[in-house]
Amino acid sequence: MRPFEYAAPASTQEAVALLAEHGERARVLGGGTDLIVDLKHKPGSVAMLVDVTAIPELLGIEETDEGLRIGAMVKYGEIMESPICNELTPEIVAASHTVGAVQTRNLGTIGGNLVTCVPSADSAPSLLVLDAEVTIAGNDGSRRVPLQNFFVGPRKTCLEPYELLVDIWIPKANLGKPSKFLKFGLRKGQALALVNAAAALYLDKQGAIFEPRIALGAVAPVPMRATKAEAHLAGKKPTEALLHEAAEIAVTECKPIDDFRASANYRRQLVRTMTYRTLQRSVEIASQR
Amino acid sequence: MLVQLKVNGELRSADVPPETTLLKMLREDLGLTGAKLGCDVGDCGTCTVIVDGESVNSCLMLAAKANGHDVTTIEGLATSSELHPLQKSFEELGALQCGFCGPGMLMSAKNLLDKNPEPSVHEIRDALSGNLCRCTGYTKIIEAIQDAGRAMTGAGAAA
Amino acid sequence: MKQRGRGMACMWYPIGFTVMANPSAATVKVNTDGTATLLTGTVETGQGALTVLGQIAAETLGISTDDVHVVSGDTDSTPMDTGAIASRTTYVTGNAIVRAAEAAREILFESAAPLLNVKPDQLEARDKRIQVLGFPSRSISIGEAAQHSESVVGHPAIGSASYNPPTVALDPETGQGKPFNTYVYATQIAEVEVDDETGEVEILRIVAVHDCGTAINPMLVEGQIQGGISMGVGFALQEEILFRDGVQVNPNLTNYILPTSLDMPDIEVELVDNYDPTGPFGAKGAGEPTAVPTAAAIMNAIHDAVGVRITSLPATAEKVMTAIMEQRGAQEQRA
Amino acid sequence: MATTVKDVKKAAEALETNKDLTTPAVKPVTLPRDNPVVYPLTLPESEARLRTPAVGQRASRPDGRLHGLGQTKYIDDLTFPHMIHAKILRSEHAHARIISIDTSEAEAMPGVLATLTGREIPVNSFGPTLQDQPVLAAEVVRHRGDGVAAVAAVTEQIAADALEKIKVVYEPLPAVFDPMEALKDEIKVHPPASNIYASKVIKKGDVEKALAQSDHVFHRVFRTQMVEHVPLEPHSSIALWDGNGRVTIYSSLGRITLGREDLSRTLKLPQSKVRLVGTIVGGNFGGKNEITNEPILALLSKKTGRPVKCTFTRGDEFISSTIRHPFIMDYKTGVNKEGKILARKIHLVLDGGAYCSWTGTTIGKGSILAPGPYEIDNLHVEAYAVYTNKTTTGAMRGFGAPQVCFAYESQMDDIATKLGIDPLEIRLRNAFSEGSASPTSQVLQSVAVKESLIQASERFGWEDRPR
Repeated sequence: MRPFEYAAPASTQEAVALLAEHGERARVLGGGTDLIVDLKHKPGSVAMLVDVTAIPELLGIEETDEGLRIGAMVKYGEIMESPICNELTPEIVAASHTVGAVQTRNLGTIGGNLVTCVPSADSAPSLLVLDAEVTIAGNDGSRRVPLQNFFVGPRKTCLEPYELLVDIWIPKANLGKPSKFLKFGLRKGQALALVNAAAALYLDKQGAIFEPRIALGAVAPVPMRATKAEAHLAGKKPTEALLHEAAEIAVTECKPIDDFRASANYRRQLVRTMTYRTLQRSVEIASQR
Repeated sequence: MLVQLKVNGELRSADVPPETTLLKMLREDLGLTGAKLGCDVGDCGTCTVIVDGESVNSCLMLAAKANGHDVTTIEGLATSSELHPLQKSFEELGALQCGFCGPGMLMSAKNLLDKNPEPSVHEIRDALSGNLCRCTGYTKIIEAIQDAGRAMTGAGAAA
Repeated sequence: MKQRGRGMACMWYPIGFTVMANPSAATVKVNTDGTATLLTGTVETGQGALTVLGQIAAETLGISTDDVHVVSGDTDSTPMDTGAIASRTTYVTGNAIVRAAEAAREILFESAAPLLNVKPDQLEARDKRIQVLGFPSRSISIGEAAQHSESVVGHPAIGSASYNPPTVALDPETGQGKPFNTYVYATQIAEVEVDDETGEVEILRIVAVHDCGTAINPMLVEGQIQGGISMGVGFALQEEILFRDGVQVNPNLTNYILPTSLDMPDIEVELVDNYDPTGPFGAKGAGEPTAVPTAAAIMNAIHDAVGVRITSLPATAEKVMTAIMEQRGAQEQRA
Repeated sequence: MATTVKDVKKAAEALETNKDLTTPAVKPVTLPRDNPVVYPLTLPESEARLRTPAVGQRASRPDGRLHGLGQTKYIDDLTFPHMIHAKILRSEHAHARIISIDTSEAEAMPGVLATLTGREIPVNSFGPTLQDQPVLAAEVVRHRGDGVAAVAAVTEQIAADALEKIKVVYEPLPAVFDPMEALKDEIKVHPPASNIYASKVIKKGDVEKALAQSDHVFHRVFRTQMVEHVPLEPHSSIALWDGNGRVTIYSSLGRITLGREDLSRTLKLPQSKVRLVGTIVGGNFGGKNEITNEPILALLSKKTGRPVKCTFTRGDEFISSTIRHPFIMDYKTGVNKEGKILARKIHLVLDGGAYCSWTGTTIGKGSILAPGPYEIDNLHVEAYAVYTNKTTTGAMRGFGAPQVCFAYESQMDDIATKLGIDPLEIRLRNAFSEGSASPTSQVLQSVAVKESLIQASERFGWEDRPR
């Protein structure tokens, strides 16, 4: 790697100040599983790395009156071993388990994955279906943004250059919401997703679906919600036919690309299968309640 | 910058540029060549070491990030009186062939057994999925980890 | 839905180069402590070749594996060897070692014969001693014999030999001839599960039965087979270097997909009981053939599971899914 | 490891208490750069290694313990005093004429000690059968993996940076990537020679007649892909040129005797002036059976008077080392009603990539093995290897056998399915027995194909499923 400077600020304020001072030549260093690789491949553009992994405000998993808070610098390995997450958001745990391998999960952070903002970000769909929000800290304090609006384009979030992702919130109402996450890659271990899919829904007393959510990864410029498919489900009894219809609608909503990993057509087939399967499993969980 | 680590129980330090990875520092500055460079981007696992009880890809971790932390490498797996049960089982059962994946593989295996002394075959496969091996098909490696696990829990091992 | 299927494939594979000379030489020195040093120009490339070669030298001299120290991999000090290629090391280098060790042993017999009051051809090397055939209590240790050869007879127990498999050149018009001296054979059977809505193939189990002649070291042969199968699995389902205008698109381990521990099935290995009189103690070889029939067995299992014939490798999930959809299309047209 | 607020506080406290460790007031003494591997001095003995007779023992490998201790030394683990590092610049084109190479700016960089181009190599060609491959391309690049210049510098990073300062002017030439296109010889990779650089024919009996007399004829085309060996250890070598004009090279090569011949030839040195040392190779599979950068390092060492090391990046490993030949395999097989194979006509095209490498052995084994382990009286195998402007294909575990086995065994099941014969049965009806004649009419001995079929079927439980 080409030379750069390294700083490990102790607080969010310090970090934000460093970012503001160094402008575009500074980069935030989280687990480094993406950034260090980038620096090895495309050296030279970065003069300062601001390591935020030890900032206390960015750490920790906790349940509050508001909901579940996951610090941006919480590692996947920590999520997998967190009793709170295993109990309240098992599909975020499941999604974390599909990221890389043990060694990368012990380095990589959930916030880093969101900030990198690749379409295939494994953590995104399971968070999107639980209506996750993120806290962003900047020079003038912090703001809260729905995760859906956080993603702007491929490798582009709504973060300003001097801003920092602090934590991720799952609203209290969605803790324990019946949900399912599935990832499809080119192999079982250490796979990049060809398609990620997650669903979450409740069944009301009459057995009708309410608050259905479907999120898809790697099939659009950013991780996306299949809102038309969701609307098709709302208020209806979850018959097999209905779930298949929703899956077909999701296929029309996604915008996959052809690349060397898979064709757009095949990705659409995966969206069809995986949307159905995540919905079907979510319904199954909901009806067992 | 001065980076100080506790490596295999001993305090070691080196003056390295900030862009130095932990792997480079271990191999070039501390003379610990057990961890290998296989892909340099965290895909192959040959650089696996344990930092504060968690296995990591040392090629993706800046040495600066490890400053002040506990690092265990393959060179610290045995004691001066005994091989680690994993080392025994790997040797006796012929688990490694070319051996290049070995140091990383053993550190991942140690990380697993430290947390889960009696893993199932699936749990072993899951724990090793970040360590590529091109020689063995993983079969004997998995057998050796089970064998070592049995030895460590006192259930008796073949090796 | 997941559909199960099974498929078999058998194969044959030669040892050594196609007609082209591929000799190996070896030197065996017997030491006065009863051990031996083997000099070989091959290099250990992971298979455990040096262990096997040491076992071959040990067997010839009647000593244990641990008694042979193998020196390899230095052109200044080791004899020529065509190298770790073409599954030839056990057979070709092994045959050279048998001959070299026999030559060293002959020197020991010559020195020991007068001490034991017999002719050299009445002696055998066994259990670390030179002993009279059929009369094992009359013996001296190999170390003593080596000492005697060296300091009394003046003929150190050092043997050298080389071996090149005999072949007959192929007729340029018809290709008829004897390109190799021997071949190995094997069958592998795979059981798979194919997801007919994604095309994903999961290999549940592979049974591999291989002939390698005598297994000089069965544990190492098993390792070769298990490893060869993992390459076969990659070849079958995952691996492919992709190009765009002559540029590799996936020259890294992120995008060049090879099997991880989670992608490998349980492998059951058995060896065929066989003996090749032309090989060292009946041995042939085991390196490459282990990777040969795996892909074919898996493709046949996919066909058995979902009825599609994959004609180009690798059988990625997308390729399998496409074939399944084409088949459904064709069936609907017929209906 | 679940983190809670309490844990965060604890972590913060730990950080506090660790302050001494993270920012030491006095620079502590660094221990000497030795290799402090911890290992017991009294070692357990392995019983199988002590037993006689030695053959048949499950003896453990003597290097097994060293692997487990991290004590095995691969080439990249070796260093020598004053050792420097080399990097190789690769072609920007799949096919182009090199007009000029300007290394002056790279040479002027601080830390750069020498550069090397193909013109400086005494005999700039190598290859196990055809010497058609340059060590560093001097006139024409034929694929993207061709090296065009090398740099030796005090660190790998400086060497890598220096590569960017080398100015190469190319005149792009039309390139051919598809082997079937290449067969037409419209774009030539090694003009004036034909792209077809190796071929093989195996003929036995009368194929056309036997096909005409067959009850069923099966025809299919099979294809295989390019595959990389992926040894976990990338190629690595170190060269030390000494004052006696003798060069010692430590290399991850799997065949040192012939490697020395190649080095002696390319460097124009007597073999006695070349010493090649191999330690354990960290995975070979056929990919480390040819010299790659060894002559370059030798010459850079000669120029600089220092030991020079080069370890391939994973990218180098993919684009500049050899890979497995893709095959296009046209199989026509005639059988009678009982499923006995009467004739097989096979046409193989091997995508050879830019250079010959181990194609000779691959086309030989591929053609001979192509009919499968079956008694077939009427055979016609024809195989052609063609150059394309892609990565060089060479030796890889099986030399064409995995490719043709995929074809012949897939077709075997096609036949079984069509005739309603069990896959095991159809193989047993056709397989070699002791004394069978091979496709080249060799009388086979020590044959065990039927035995392996039966034993595998028993182990698998093949007969358990009703047909």
